[in-house]
Amino acid sequence: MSPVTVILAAVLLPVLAAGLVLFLGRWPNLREAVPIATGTALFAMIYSLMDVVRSGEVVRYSLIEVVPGVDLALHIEPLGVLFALVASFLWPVTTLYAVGYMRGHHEENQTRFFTFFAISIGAAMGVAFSANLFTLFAFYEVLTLCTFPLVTHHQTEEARNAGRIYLGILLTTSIAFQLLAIIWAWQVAGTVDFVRGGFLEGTASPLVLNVLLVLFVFGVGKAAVMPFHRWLPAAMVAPTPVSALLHAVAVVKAGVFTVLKVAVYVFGLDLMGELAVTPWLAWTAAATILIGSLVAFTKDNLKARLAYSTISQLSYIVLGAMLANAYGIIGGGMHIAMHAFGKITLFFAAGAIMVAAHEKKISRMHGLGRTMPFTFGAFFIGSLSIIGVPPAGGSWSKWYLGMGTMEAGQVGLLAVLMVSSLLGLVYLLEVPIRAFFSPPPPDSRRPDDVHEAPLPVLIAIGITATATVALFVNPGPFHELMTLLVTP
Amino acid sequence: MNILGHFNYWIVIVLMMMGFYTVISRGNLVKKLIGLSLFQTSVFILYISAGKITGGTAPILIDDHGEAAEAASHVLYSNPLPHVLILTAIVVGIATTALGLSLVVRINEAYGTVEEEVIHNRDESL
Amino acid sequence: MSDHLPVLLVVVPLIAAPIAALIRSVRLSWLIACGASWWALYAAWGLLSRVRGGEVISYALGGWPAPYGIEYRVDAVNAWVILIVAAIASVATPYAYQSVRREVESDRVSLFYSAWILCLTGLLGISVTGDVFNVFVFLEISSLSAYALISLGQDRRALTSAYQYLIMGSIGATFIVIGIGLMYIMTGTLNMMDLSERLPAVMDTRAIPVAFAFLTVGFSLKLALFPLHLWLPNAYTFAPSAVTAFIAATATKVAVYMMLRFFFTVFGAAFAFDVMQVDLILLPLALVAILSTSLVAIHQQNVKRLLAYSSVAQIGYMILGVSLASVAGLTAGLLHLFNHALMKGALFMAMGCVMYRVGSVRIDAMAGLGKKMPWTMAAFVVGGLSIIGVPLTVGFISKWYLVQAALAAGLWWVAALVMVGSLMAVIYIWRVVEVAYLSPAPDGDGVAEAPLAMLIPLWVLVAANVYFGVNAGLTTEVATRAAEILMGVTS
Amino acid sequence: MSTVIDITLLTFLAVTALAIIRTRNLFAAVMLAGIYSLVSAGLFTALDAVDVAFTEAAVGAGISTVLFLGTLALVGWEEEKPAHQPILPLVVVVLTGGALVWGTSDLPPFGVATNPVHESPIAERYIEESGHEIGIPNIVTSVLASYRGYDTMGEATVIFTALVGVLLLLAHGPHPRRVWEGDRWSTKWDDPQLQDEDDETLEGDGPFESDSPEGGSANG
Amino acid sequence: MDDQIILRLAAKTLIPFILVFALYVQFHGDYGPGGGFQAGVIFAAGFVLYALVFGLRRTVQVMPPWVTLACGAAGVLLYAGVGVVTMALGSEYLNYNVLAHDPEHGQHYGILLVELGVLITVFGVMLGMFYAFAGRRSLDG
Repeated sequence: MSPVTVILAAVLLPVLAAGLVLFLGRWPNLREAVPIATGTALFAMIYSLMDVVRSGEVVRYSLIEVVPGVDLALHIEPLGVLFALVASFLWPVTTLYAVGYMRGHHEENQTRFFTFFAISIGAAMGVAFSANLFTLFAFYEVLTLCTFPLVTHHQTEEARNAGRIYLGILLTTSIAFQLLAIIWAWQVAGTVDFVRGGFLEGTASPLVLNVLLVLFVFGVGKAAVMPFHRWLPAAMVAPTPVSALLHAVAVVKAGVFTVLKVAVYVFGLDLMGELAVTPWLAWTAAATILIGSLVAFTKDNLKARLAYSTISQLSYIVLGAMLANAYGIIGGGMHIAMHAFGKITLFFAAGAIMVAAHEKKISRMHGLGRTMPFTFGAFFIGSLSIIGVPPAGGSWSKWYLGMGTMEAGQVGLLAVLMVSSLLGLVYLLEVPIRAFFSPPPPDSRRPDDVHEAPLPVLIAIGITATATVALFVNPGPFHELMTLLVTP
Repeated sequence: MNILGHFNYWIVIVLMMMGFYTVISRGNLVKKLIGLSLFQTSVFILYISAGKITGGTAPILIDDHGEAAEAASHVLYSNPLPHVLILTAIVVGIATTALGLSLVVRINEAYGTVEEEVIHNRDESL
Repeated sequence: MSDHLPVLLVVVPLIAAPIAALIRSVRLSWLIACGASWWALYAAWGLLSRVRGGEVISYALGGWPAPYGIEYRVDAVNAWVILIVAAIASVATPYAYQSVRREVESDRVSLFYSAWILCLTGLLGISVTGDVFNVFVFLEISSLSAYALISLGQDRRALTSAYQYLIMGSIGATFIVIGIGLMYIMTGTLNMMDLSERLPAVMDTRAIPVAFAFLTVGFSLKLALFPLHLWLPNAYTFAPSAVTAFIAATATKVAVYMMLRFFFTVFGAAFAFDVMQVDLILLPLALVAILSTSLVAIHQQNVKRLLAYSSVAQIGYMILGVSLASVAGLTAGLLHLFNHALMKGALFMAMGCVMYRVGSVRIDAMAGLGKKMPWTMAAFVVGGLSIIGVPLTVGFISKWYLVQAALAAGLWWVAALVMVGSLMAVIYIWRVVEVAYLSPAPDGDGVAEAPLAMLIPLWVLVAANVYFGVNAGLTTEVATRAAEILMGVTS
Repeated sequence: MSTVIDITLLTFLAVTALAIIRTRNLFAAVMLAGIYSLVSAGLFTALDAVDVAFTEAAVGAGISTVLFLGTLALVGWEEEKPAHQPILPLVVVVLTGGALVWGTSDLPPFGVATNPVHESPIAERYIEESGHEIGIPNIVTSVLASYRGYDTMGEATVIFTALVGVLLLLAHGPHPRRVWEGDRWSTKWDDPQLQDEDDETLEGDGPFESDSPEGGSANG
Repeated sequence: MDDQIILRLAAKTLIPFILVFALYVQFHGDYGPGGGFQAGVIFAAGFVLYALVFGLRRTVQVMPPWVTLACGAAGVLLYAGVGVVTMALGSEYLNYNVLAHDPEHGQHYGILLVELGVLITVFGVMLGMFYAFAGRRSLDG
């Protein structure tokens, strides 16, 4: 299969799957088999792109010229392949999980759910393979809009308010800042095509370039850099599979992916390093890391705590980009993958607890570890990865990020990373520790028949937890891809 | 001379503005339309004034059409083009007035009044 | 026959209108209207494909060469506007059948279609002519028929809004006549090209700036430029649904065209922008229009009214492009002419479908329609996204060019304000979408999807919204060509 | 001499216009408007525009007055006293008028044969060539029906449009509304006091008759 | 009642003259002031006078409302039709030169026809409008 076919299929297959899901709505088993099969095939296809990346071959496919000089185009480069690999691997897994979760929870409108879920993955693939800023922006917006029905899935007043915040922040930042920045870049450079090493150097005054960088970083609302982070906790009203795949993986990673891509392919690391505003943005990210962790501390609702943890962790990647050196980029890129596997495990576990024990609050999870050892075990592994300690994959990305701060001579930032990890240690590990080592509260009205979540849920958790550990043993393709990205 | 040469235009402007004022200041829908036709009629005078040549005559060739061409060179005719334009404009004016009046009739049936303010209050209270 | 295309474009509908008035069969008069509008589309396409390369078609009516007779003159600019008008008409007319049957008494429908075709005739006539007084005559044909069509709305306020429109429209037309008169007195000619040659000699008189001012005010009234837009929201709100869709998508566009034609062809960009500095007025007005009427739109409870205010804001975008007085800005404005016609046409048609089934277009009446009328509301969502300017819709293309033109002029704050306007569009569109999809439907009102005869035209426009948003090659090419002609740039 | 006539007629027009503004008796206003038209027709004659004068007399003093009176018979004869003195319109009018006076101050003087309007080759051609190009003495008719015949066709279309509009509005008595009553259509007449956009209900899907036999045109 | 008779008698005598005058205005339009538009108005005025004296109902019997609309339409069609004919004869729209062997006669015919179109339209429209307004109260007058 030619590389072009693969990237086209990556975008189109999920959309076709969505159509099939809609069509097969009346037969739930068949309906849910579609995304699982599609996702698995997709992952295999994208994995085959590794060879293309290794060979350094330039693959670019223009679908259509929208306006003269700007086309809807896809291309293959290491960062995109990394993002696509993560998303395509986790899609079938999450679908498997969702089967158990949605049925266990007796959710309504499941067909609509799976349809938009699949379309969102297609959009994420489009983001991953987009060859220019316009294409990236288009898929970015499609992703925002397709996830709106998922966020508001329950159609309650709460969901409606969350939807407003979600759409409000994501569209506001993307239209007011990102789109403006894109058109501005086009205006000064005459192109929006991604070029390794960037295309903005020398096209405009430093002032304009500084402004552009700020517009890009804050314009990517999905990266959740404070103060544009409020949408992420709000989106947690969605069913847990959505929170797990989209708001821990696909959507948010599309955001930080955009930041990395802009750093590498629009500005270029050299230019980034010269701009006066870059360190300031790095410190903004650092502040988000710290504040996010601190807020996570105060949250008793497990999903909310994970959401703030995500905000904090996303800024690691933004920080990596703003360090403007190879280590930072490698660390940031790898953290896309590592955080994805770790965080999805955590969300899976949180959802499993909700399905099996109907508990959302951490303070009421005492003793649950005894009835749900598997779930809380996985939660423990996921936590390790987020904190960044062996034997979990997260330790690699954190290592590189630390190296990046040293390289940039920013010891202060290194300290921030350390403190944040310590905070993570406390707020994440509190959960399994309570579950395993505290006795159930005496006033517990917990039903007696609590046991592990449904089998599909457990299989999914097992896969992601195993992967998290495996990535420590061998960070494999992810490390390789990022190295390819930064070595010319 | 200059003052006299423009006096004509200026009175016409005063007339136009009186019509315009009636349209935008009066609350009675019929009165507005009267003002509108006043306004338009005055604009017609502006055009026709522009077509006039002092000492000229109506643009109707006075000889038999065989010798019309030679005759034309001896007689000073006023400019026929503004007349044609204004003939068209008059017709447009009456068309507008007629449509406006039929709207007024219908408004009166729907509201029982043709005073703008009363109509406004009635709809506000809905 | 193709030599006669410019005049046939107008005359065929003009002949169809009296025939439609005489025919007693509702369906037959509707068919005549369809035929007339489809013919116009065919002719418009024929004209556009001839002038795309830069050719100018001149047609001497009555065989009298310009400037002695009336000239029809078609270049890429008006061929573009004609295509917009004809395209919208040829979609809106099929749509009208069901909608009008529900909203207009059957014994008036023949006359209704006659007025409908007359309105089309007038709009086409304005666009195609090269004679300034002929503009006025056809302007009145389209205006009078528009007043009559609007007055047919079911609410009694349709009558008062038609009256208000009539008064303001007539004032505008009279201002235009005064402006034309002053120009005529100074030059002795009425032909646009002739005027453009003769005007420079008298540019430094006082009469020409005043003529310019009167024409500008007159056109601003007709195109509902803030703050002269007061007639528009009522007229669009209370007119029959099909009429709103047709007029909202065409009438103001033609008025914008007239303004462009006078500014750039008759007076010349140098006079309009360097001497008169009309951009100093238009730019702030356009920005205020965008922001203030978007704000007003956010607070509307009636969706047609909301969309009407949105129209005033969108007209602001077009005028903003014009006021930049550059090829890029004009391209943006001309693109938006077309794009806005597509999106507003679709949105108002969707509201017509809702009116047909639900009988109201208030926001609270939309509850649960996402499920009951999935196709209608999906069309509304796509149209709304287009208004917002989401990529892969036409609205995005407009915004892309407009922002780029503003940035090229060094007006980054204007670009930022355009974005703010988009964000306000998010709010007013999403208020409707939210109610339609997230509010529970009232039980058992038996509301079903609109009839196919309405859905198909609606979705044709929706598809056009997406198609020209993804493949804007043709539209940008023609708009750029037209902008170059207006600016006098040869490429 | 003709200047004196001009000035007199114009002054008379101004007085009439003032009276129209001042009076609140609409009948008087309509009559004065008719007089205004007649006087301006006289002025047109003095300005050599006999065709225009004829038309203005027939339309302004004739048809227009009849239509106004017909309307007044239906809507009442008195205008209400305005609640407050309108300041804004006055400002607008003064500004507009001021602009016009300023703009016309260097207009070519009235009646001079070397004005651009008269020097223009267009007017010259009409006057000098129409005799043998068209062959009829009345140049206005030549221009109206031939040189600018297309405008006149537009003009005929404009009044036809007006007729269509008037018939749409007035042809059938007070506005009836057709309401589906479960098994048949019935015609309801609007009560002017009770109508609200929100109350409008268009009941379900009734069987529309396809082409109503009585439908169609203007049999009033 | 008696003075009504006088009025009616006067009207009956007058109306034919009005109509003839209208025709004179129409056909004299080439030589002096007048033409289709003025003639149309006068023609309509004749019927308006009839309606004022004899009542709307009787007028409607003489000249039914649908005829007025038909006239309005027919006049426009006649005018536009002349243009179509000239076009069919291979010339520009409304170029009357081709209507006869030599241009001057062609112009004559053309102007005659289009003025007739204007007359018919204006007559129909003016009378139709009068009917519409006058009929608003009741057809019985």
